[in-house]
Amino acid sequence: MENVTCTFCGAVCDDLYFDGDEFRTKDFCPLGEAKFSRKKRIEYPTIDGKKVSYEEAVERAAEILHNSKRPLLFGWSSTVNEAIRLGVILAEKVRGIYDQCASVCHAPSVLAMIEEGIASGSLGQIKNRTDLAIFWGCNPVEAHPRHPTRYSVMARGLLTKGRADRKVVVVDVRKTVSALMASHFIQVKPGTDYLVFSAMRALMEGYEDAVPEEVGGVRKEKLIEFVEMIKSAKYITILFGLGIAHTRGHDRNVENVIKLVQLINRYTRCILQPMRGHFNVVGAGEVAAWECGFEWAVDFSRGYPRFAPSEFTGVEALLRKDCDAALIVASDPAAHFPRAAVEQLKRIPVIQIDPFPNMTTLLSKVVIPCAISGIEAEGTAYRMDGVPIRVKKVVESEYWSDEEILEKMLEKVLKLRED
Amino acid sequence: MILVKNGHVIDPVNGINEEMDLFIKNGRISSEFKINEKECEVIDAKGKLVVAGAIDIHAHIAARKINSGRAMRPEEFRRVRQKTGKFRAAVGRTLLTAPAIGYEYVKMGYTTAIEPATPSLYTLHTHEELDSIPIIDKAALPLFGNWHLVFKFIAENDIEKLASFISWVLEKMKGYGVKVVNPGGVEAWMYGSNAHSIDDLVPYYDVSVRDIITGLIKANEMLDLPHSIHIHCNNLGEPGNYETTVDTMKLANGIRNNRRQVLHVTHVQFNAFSGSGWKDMGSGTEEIIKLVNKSDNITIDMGQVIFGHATTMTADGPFQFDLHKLLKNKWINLDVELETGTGVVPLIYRPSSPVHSVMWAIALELGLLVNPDKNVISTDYPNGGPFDRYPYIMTLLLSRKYREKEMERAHKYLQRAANLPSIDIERTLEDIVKMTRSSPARILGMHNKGHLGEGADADVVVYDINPAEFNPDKYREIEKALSSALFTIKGGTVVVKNGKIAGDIWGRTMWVDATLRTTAEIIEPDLEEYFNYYTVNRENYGVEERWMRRAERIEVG
Amino acid sequence: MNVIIITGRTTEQGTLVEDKLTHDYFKSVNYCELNKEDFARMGLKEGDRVRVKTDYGEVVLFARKNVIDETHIPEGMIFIPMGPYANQVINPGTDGTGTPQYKGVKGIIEKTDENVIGIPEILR
Amino acid sequence: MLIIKPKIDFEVNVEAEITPDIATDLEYAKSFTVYYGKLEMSLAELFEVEKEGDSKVIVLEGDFSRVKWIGKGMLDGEIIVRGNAGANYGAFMKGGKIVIEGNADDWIGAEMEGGEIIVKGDAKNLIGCPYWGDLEGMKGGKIVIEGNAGNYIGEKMVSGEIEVRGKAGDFIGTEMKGGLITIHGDCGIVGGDMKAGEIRIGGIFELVPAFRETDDVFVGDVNVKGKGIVRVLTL
Repeated sequence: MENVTCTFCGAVCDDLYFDGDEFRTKDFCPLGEAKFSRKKRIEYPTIDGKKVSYEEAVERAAEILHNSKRPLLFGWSSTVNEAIRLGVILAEKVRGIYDQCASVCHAPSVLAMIEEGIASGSLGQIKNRTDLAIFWGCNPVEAHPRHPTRYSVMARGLLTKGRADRKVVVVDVRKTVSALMASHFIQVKPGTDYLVFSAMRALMEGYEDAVPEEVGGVRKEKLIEFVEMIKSAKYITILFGLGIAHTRGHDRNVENVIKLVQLINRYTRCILQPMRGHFNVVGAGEVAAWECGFEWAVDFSRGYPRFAPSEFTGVEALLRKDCDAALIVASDPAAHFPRAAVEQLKRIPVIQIDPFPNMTTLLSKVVIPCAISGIEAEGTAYRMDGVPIRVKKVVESEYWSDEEILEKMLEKVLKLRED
Repeated sequence: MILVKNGHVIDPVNGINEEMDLFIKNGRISSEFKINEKECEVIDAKGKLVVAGAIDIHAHIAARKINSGRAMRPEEFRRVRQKTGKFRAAVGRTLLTAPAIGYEYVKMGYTTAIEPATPSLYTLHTHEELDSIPIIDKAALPLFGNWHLVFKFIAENDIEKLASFISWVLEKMKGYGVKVVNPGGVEAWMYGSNAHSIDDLVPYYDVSVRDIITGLIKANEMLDLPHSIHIHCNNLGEPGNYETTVDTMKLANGIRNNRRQVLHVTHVQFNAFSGSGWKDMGSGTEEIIKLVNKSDNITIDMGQVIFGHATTMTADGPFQFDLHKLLKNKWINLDVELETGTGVVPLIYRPSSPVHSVMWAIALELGLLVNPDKNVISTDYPNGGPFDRYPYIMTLLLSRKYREKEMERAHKYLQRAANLPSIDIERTLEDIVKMTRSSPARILGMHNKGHLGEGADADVVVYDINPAEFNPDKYREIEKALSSALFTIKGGTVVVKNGKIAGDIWGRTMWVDATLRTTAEIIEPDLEEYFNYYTVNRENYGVEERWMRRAERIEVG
Repeated sequence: MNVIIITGRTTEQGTLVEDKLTHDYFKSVNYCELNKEDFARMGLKEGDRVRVKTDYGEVVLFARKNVIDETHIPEGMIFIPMGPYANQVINPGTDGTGTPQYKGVKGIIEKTDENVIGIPEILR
Repeated sequence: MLIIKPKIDFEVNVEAEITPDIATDLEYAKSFTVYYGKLEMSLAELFEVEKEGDSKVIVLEGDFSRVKWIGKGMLDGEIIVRGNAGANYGAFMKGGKIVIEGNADDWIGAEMEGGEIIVKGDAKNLIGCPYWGDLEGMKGGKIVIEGNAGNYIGEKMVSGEIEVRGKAGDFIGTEMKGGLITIHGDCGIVGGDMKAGEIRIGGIFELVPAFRETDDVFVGDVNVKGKGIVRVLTL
């Protein structure tokens, strides 16, 4: 099948070939190839490790959610919008918490956007117009392998025709493999990004006297050169990753780079693009925003949505022992949350919906296997720039899709509410 | 089956302004007169106003823009309108969640709303949001005014290709009509610039703003779509911009359509400023009003400003950047590859501000002086303010006393910079019905809406207003009655009772299929070339009907 | 030795996230990468283990020398692929942002003879 | 005076938006609505509530680290927490006094307008800060942390005073518009986008690289044409 969409990373490539009968792939990156390979599956639904029917598992899950005081409904970044929407409604109806993988990923970037907005653009703006691409605290070669060829570094566009028309700068705390494709590499000390952005803003406005000789391990002359390079470019894209959002300063780092971009736009054009991880982590935020006003860390305990990342993200709710049950969909917090949060996850009843056994499976009370979104089930996903892409069903499957499972679970919960 | 008995029906399309019964069957207005009351839900509307469901012709209710606004503004969602229960929780101050949008519309008797600006690249998202808005019918207008392929066809002066492209996009995106925002100006923004007059040229292409507008009007008329092109003029929000608006309107000269206008100019208030700067900014409505009233091919909507919180959001990228610089507020920008742009900036309209007060007055001047058959009430939600304040606007138009009271609140500067203080006109209930029902329906080409004749959609509203005893001085009562319908019936289902949600159904999303009128082959090579520069594969581009909740295809052939 | 800990994605870890309960995944996330000089200074050789300790926990990992010449990890920094091992030592505190500090955590690294535990054991 | 003690170990956190206003009426206090997850309960269902005398004082005994929103918007009177406190204590407070004898959680005195908060132990993050989306932080009153404090202190602060006797974390006085912050010990990044007001620091700190040094103080942040003052405390 031609024009298959890949559901691994936020680049959501849609120009791939996949033969569903023989599991043959063409043009995929290593990550996508692994995604589209045969793997060990969760074979059937279980409760306490015992095989049960889908109906029984869904019923028990609904009871657990209905009977808990504040269930946490977490995950969502690797499923489709149709399932996410049901998840938000389910969280509302059981008066629990809706939180999604962004809270261990780019949520600080969204917090920054609450403070300053964001000047951004679709990926085609990098391909067609960008003559200076700056990768800051991100490593696309390992995390989004086709991003450089499809959209950013080598992409052939209308006004910038390819690599020769573009300058590429990588800024990071270590020289990553992505730095090898750059024309310039700037190494900053860990945890100093905020300071470097402030210094660049001051230099851009001509306040050289206020900037010390070295900031974040970078010499002032080098920063001045960098600022001049930016000012003389026509259309700049700054792509940033968790190197900014997961280090000291979190959202404030991102806020400061947003302010830098606002300033650059007074001289030339510039956009900022977070390198989002999972294929539909953007959808997990966008769907929640239109359904309840907030993208993540939403508590419905009072019958209406409230937003508090310091209390209601998956990690905070667990660290604070503020949830007494959890539904985990398309995610593996037992592997990706800090140890202290996993400790609490072990104490409460956990329901898992996932195609594959993972660390969360090992501590789940109810395990419900599902069809793989974008391979065995179709639906809509949002690329890292928010562009909606319909992901496809390319392999037949007996498994229920996330959407079907959640629809049934919601029905059960509504029935329990009436009793 | 529902029987609405003895209500005072106002239906300008069918010339009705009198007491009569309405019979609803199979989701439509029926003219059967053998009715067995026992089989019907009977609503006694004696002494109450009965009208068709209202239509919002221009409200940013879905799409990436409003959703980015939501993500940026958690402070907007602390107002709880409805807790979760039988129906969904609904929250929001001026930005609302999708459930809240549907509920709030029907509470005040609106049953249809149009999302007026969807970038085609993001339109699948728009439809997903529209599909999450309960009860009301809706449609979306894709953006065309800054699209490279549009520039190309206009540069080649090939209106046939342009028409083919429009019908191709509408079919692909399940769009309803052609939206144009700051034509040429948003493309110029990609180079850090803007378009300031209709003679400005688009960078990289040898076409002017004038060429884009006239080309799109001609293509739209070649297709004879239900709706005309729908334009947000250049220079929005700039003192002196009324001249650009007048220039734009004149581009419709000599182009006619028997059924409707050929140019709908939207949220005109924002484009009707006089003056040379903020110091001498004033109302520039006079010439616009004259021109609209004497033309039979131009319509407008008001773009009323409501004092209080608002969130500006348009496809007009350069305007939003200027506003960000002016207000120093947070700013979202989204450049959409070779197609359009977007910006979002929060704003508070203050009665203590001379400029905001004049803006408030400008829209009312339009509402009072433009022929109601050519004018529609709007706030350009959420740019001018929340749509749930439409009853406030209607009441201001109905009641001079209310206007005077509100003018006392506004800045004195309004007295000399606007014409409003000297306008004594009070709109009638029938005028208001036109400006909210029959006019938007005709302008949009929705023939089953905006009236209560046989076969019309059974979107019926009962208000606690007795037209026989109508007194415009009792404006508080009027505003309250218009805010909270006694009954709203949508497609034959009672969805509001006594101002509270009583039923939850899903409305339709209408789209226009004009592909029978065009040949797609003539633009085939252009599309092939264009998709080299897009980042979505051509085969994966577009929205299929089966992905939508309730699509309604309207074929023009 | 005092170090700054950086965690992050690698291609190998990425290809195995849906194969979590396999030996291959275990191998893709149970090591830390050191600067060449630091590696030598600590007298490490391939296959050796190190204990990484922070204020938040400790974990035993295989030590790897930063081998690709054109890339480098600066002295005093270690890199651990994101995953259950890294999560034993990163800072769970979110500073009110809701997101833990996965990068730039201060720690101590020392050579050890202890074994690297398996994935199921880590959950105990 | 009311004395309130938890009856049980809570399974999830409790939200109790109580103020000293309830201290003078025992029946009203007992029936005051609190939130235990999704359950709406009365104060007396979850806590032992006793009354001694008629003073407008609430004493919280036992572990309150999982009870949030105490003293939200309080106008007067006093709340004494004999142990650790949960999040959001004294948010939107306008007057009166809160004394926390143990440690405090996040959001102490968020958007506070008046009154006084004293934390005898340590406090966590976001002290006197604005909630997400709001444009102004602390507008008046005083917060004293006798121990150490976490990150984000006095962001977008307009007026009032915050004093930390121990160490503090990063982002002190970011986007500050007025008021005074004093940190006696070491802290991290200071003064980002500061417009006005004053920050005094006794220990080591990292000044944002957009300040100008004058005779004895730093003035900035130049990026917002700020007139904020950062002063090094000398004994």
